[in-house]
Amino acid sequence: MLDATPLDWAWGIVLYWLLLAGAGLACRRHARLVTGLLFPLGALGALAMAAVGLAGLALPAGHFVLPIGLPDLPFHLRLDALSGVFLALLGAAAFGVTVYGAGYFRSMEAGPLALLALWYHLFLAGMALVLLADDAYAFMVAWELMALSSYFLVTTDHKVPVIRKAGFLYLLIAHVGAVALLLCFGVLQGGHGAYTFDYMRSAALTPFWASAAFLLALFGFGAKAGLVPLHVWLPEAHPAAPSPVSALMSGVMLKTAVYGLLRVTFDLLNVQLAWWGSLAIALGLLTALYGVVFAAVQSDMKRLLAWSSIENVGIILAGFGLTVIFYADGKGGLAALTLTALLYHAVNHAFFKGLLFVGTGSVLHSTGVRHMGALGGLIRFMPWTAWLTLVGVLAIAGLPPLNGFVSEWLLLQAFLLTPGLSHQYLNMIIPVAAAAVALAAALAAYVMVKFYGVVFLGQPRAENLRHAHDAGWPERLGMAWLAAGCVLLGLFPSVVIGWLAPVTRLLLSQTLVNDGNWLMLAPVSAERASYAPVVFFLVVVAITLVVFFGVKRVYHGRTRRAAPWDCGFPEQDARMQDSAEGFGQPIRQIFSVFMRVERETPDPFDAQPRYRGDSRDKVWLLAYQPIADLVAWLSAQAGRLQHGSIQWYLIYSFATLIFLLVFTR
Amino acid sequence: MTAGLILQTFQTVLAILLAPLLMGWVNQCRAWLQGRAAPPLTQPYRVIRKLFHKDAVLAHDAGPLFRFAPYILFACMALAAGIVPTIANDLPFSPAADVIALVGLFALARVFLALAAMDIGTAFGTLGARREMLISFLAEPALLMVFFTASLISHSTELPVIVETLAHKEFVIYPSMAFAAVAFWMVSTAENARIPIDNPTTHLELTMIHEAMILEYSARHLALIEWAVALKLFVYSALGIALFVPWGIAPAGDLAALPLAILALLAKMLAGGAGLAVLETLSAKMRLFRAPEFLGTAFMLAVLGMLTHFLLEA
Amino acid sequence: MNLSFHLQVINLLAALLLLISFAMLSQRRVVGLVTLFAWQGAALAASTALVAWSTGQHHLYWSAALTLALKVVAMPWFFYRLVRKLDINREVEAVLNIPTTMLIGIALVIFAFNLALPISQMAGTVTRSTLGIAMACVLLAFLMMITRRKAITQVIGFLAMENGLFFAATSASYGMPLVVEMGVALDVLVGVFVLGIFFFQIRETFDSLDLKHMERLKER
Amino acid sequence: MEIYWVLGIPLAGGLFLAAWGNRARAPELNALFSLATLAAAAALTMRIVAEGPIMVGDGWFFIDSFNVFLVALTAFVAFTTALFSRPYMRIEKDHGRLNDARLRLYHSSYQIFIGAMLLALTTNNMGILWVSMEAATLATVLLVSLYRTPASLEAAWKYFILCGVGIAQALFGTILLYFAAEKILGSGGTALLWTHLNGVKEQLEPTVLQLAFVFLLVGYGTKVGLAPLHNWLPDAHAEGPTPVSAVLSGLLLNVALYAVMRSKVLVDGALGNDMAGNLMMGFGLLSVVLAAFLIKRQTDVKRMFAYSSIEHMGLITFAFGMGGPVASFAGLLHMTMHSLTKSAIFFAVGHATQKAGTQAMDSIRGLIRTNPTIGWGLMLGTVAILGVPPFGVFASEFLMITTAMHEHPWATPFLLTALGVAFAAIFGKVQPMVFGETELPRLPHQPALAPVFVHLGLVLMLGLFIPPYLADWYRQAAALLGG
Repeated sequence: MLDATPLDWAWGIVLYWLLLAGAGLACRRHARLVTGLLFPLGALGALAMAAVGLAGLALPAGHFVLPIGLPDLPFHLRLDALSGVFLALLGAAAFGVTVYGAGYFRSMEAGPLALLALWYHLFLAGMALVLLADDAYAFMVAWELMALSSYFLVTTDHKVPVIRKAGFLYLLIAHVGAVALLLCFGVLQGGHGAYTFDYMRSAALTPFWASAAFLLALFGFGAKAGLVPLHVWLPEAHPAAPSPVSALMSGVMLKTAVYGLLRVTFDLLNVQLAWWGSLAIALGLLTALYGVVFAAVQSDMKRLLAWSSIENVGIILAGFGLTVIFYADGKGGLAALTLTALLYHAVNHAFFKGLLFVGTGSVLHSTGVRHMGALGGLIRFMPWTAWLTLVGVLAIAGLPPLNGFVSEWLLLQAFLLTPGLSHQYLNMIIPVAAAAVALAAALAAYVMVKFYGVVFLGQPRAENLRHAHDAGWPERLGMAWLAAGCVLLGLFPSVVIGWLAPVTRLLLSQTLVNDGNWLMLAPVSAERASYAPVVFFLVVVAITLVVFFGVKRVYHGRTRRAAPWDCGFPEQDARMQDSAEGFGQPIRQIFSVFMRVERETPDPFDAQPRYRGDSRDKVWLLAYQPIADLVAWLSAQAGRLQHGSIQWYLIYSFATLIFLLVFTR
Repeated sequence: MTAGLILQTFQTVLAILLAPLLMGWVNQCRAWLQGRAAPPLTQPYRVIRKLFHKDAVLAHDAGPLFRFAPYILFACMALAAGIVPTIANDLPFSPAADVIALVGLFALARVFLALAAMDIGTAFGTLGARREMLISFLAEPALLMVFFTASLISHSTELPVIVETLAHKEFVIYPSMAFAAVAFWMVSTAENARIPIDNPTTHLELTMIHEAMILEYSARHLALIEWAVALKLFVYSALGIALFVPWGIAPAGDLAALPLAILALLAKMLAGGAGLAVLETLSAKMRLFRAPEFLGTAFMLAVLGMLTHFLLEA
Repeated sequence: MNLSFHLQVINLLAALLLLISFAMLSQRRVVGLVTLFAWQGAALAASTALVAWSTGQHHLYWSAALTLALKVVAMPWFFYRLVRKLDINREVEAVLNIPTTMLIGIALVIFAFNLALPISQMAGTVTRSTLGIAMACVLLAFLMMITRRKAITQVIGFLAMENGLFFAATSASYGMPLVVEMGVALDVLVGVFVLGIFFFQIRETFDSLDLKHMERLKER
Repeated sequence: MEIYWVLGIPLAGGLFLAAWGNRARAPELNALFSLATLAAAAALTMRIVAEGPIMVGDGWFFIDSFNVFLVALTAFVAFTTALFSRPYMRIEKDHGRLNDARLRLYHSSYQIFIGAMLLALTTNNMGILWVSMEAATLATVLLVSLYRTPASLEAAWKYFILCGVGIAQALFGTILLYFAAEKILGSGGTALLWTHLNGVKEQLEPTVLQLAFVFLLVGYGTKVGLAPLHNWLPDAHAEGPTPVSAVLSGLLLNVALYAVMRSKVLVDGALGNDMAGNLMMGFGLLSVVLAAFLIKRQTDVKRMFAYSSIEHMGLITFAFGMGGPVASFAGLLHMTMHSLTKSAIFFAVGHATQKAGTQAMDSIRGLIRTNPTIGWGLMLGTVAILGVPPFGVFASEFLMITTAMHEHPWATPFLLTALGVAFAAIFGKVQPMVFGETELPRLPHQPALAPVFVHLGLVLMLGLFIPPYLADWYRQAAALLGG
């Protein structure tokens, strides 16, 4: 037991989750047992998994072979630094979310709850296996297990047609992506069933086939990560799922795609080309901007968060592209910096997006409303949720001293370091890319102010909100864990970067030099750039307190309460606040190229005036609709072959026979 | 180090104290240019003092967020004043936050103010918050790009290093900085709620941006906000100076140059304030939806600056 | 020299088979078809027997006898009864008009000969030259199935194809192993039996054996 | 000796049940005979495991690793189907769609059909192979038209004529084969014994075998359901009773493909090029793509899954066409997986349609409410057949697709398209059937769904762990098929 390696622990935990899944199916009658026992146990597993991941970062890679799988191809497992960091991410985020879930799911009835517990733990196990797999078959099995279980989680509430549609779209795109991955492994494999990653590492591909493999991987993993134009499922599926599940999907599952991309590009492929990086950057930035713009115009809070996930994935992918460029250009140190930045951002996103999703979960749970136009003022009725969510909002808006800022800071530093590159055109392009990243970050702040302001601040837009109850204790605990993660990751980046060093060493055989100390982050050199969040934080707090008490001391602290200023218009009511649509309107106007806007405006004499502004995704209209039509047309053509007359069928056979006879002469 | 600490505190306190003065000076110049009788130079101090003495009036639903925002705002601006080299160049704090962190700092303050404005839930608060965020999402990256141009030249994002490179290395003309300068001016007008983006002296709620956000504030809270606003203007001017006319800022560890530095600062501030007043008088406030175009131009100029750096100076 | 005489007779019978196939293509009445089918069987049986006698392949007598029993006696009798019972002895309207069918048929014959040429080169049998004719019969029967709209005519076409196959077997390699011949014959018998049942089912369901009633199952 | 039991029991069963008629316990007897067959097959399998390939009855029967697992599979699925058909047919009778006479016909020809397939699998004589294939067709024609509805009659008629014509081509191919063989092996029965032919395949005349293979492929390919020869298949599957659909698509297609493969081995040996392989790849791809697009427009659930059978047969044919140890292994594995999964699906579908009283998918809704077991059975079966791991279908598709990408990249776009379209079509239609709300009442009777979950369990098991001896069979068979 004591000499068990992290890998043993890891697959032990996977097994444990599978058992919990079975147990979930077993107690179809006892809902209390599921929420009271299974979910806490699952959370413990997640915590252990986080520890295992950290241990895996520290220790050398371990191998293990499970006696299942294909005859010549048992499941190979491997726990190295890269898997380690993502396992840690998975465990840490899943712990918070699962603890939250233990409270959140209490109101479900037994039958569905049991199934939910089954798929939930299968989902966790699937994601962990994806990170552990060391051969193509195990990887694909885990990958699809992950997709399938999450599909069943998404369709938990399958009575709603929209949710069914969302789940269908999700599984379809996931499956197509999976087939692309199969083809990618088909390129990488050595024939005769050499499917282990070890073999692929050793194999040498020509640049052409390497590029083919990379593009297939980009397609396959991009489909999972929500890369534009493969993102269409994401804003449908994430809102459809129960909130803890959305949190896991957004926070963790998308990262498995990032993991896969890193694994294939830097570990399995033995050649990296600069143009891959340029492509990835272009796609990433497009995704980031597209996502954030659409997030800004959403009026359903979970859709808003889903779109913002697309944005973050885009930023991560841009970082990935930059890493490839640096690495292909032989700039190991800079590549290490960008890789660190993108890993850091992945971890951060897991925390704050998880936090935000569960936050919305509590709102949904106590109000039953997802449309932001019917919410508001909740900070007074559910303070715990509101204040904990605020942490996540500030973090995702990329504000110091929280974690979102650190990764953006690192990424921007990386962009600033490009002038070293040998390609002149890249030198020109990169600054524009940096500008785009900055723009996306700033827009994210806009989105988050909208989100928080409309949902939690101001006046409640409906009366029933006044009776909204705050989240229960398990929920609070889970949210607090995630919020704490946001704060700590923001305050002690040096430590985290120390942890991430093995990954860069593994993939790029180079580590990021931190010229600072435990409280100051200084990549490359302190001369170039440095950032000490702790100092920053303490100073701000100190000044705030000094001023606060100073003012109290020197002047009287007298306060009166009064009605707010109504500028002479007495009938102020809650509906006069900015609605979600109103908040999105400027963005809709500026970026109208991206979207097709449908809006209903009421006429002036409408007694119950309603306004609806709906921004449709143009990618759907321009890319997916035509494909669907084409398929329908083709199948119609195929159907005409099959028109019932036996004579025609005989003619087919006859023609085939004659054709083959002529053909084979 | 101790010298550094002394300098640091000295400079920060100095900035905090001088900030309303600059505001007053700008208002005075504007009054003169508009042919009005000018308020005294110390008018801002009086306003602040008056406000501190009043009883605070809070809306019924004002929550902690609303009440704490002014303090956080003030603290952020104070820290900013501590980071930007105004008179001296070796500041123990400045490694804690480079230019990117500085932008983050401004963003932090802005977001808190916007959230506070939405807390009560009046029509104008949310309106102001929305407009503020709208303007900032273009202004912020533009500002970042301006900094990037400078840091591409000096190979650092540390303000002291930038100033060191620009001021105390051999004199070079950087065309890219010209673009940057224009962009910086456009951004700073937006960020400080000045004409042509916003009008600090407006009393018509519908045209307000910044003022609409702080419509609900009174007394000590309002005083802190006014002060913070003045401080912000000061910091921006200091930034402009540090980036574009950095000569005269005392290099590291040379206290003798300090008095000269202070004089230089005062001179530059006088000139800058006057210049700002002139520009404000000459231009008129633009409609809200022209603002994105204006700032978009600024953004483009900043990016263009970087590109020219690669073309001409790399 | 008498071998060559047998050969001539066999070739004659082969030609007869081909002729009958064409006749079937052009025949419009069901009863006529059945008669022709019987004649074809007869020709087949005769040629098989002749081959058996001339080459001493005794098992071929068996298959000749089978052919005679099944295809000349049993089945035609069965079909006659059927036609009378269901009284379906009307014009069989073809999908294509007769001349076109004929032209296609001739093209098929040429094709079949070309196809069979290289094979019959390497055949060791005396009757190798008739392989092409056998193949032609098969293809013509196929064509007939395509061009006829009545269920019963399709069946006759099917059986004509069987005839062609038998003939091919005889001419190429003096027939198949006896077991196989037996099995095939059994299958054919059962098949026809099943068909009989079928006809009644179809008849009572559609009260007609016209295939145009049977085009409902399709992609719509 | 087991072989005689394997063949004898179903034949005896068929005759007996024909005599016994639909008295009480006829369904049980049917299941019992199938069980006995299964036992015999198991014994035979044990023997092969112990002794390796054997030749019985002075060469008339030959059992090697290729057909032994097909024998076991056939016997197994036949047994589970018999179990399933017991309650199913009773309900059909209660609904008044069947009467005693037809049930008698059903039971006896069911056994005959199984016997014919087993004979086709075990015989060593290509001629007998043909005969028993034809017998299998004849045995099922009347089963397809069991309901005597116009549609079922039409389907049966098409089935009979198209397969009959096809099989006639196969006979011509067999004749040519014999013609080529007897010059080396001498005339007489032994010239058609596959083992003998296999021994001398290098000396067989290439041109003749090439021609022969064309006829054999068109002939048996018709029964495999390769496009464009597939037209009988959807009708027959959709209109026949569900148990028949299950065995047709689960077993008969396999047997037909088995016949094609036996001939391919000989032709490859004779020609020494990969003409046969290329033909099969072409047919396979065409079938996969065409079927995928046709699935898209189905409204009848059984018809849809029939097309999915065409698609999978196409995949298998493609894999065998590629050849090589991995692809052939994948093909064999896929045969197994497909028959298990597809028959399971038909079981579930059968109960679903009985409950809804129609096969139109639009009117089947919310199974998971009315009967969770059927709902989950259908859902999991669909997911499995669509090639989602950890179900075994994925294992074979994994090997196929990766190999295809490695060996024949040009084919992969077609595969990608077809799999995508098929997935979208099938899942998009099944999801609303399983999920969602419905006003239909719960099923009055308790369906016999044990077979469904037994099959799915096996498929799941094989997706994660393939027993060593099974893997060995597959390997030997793959080597045999020109690995």
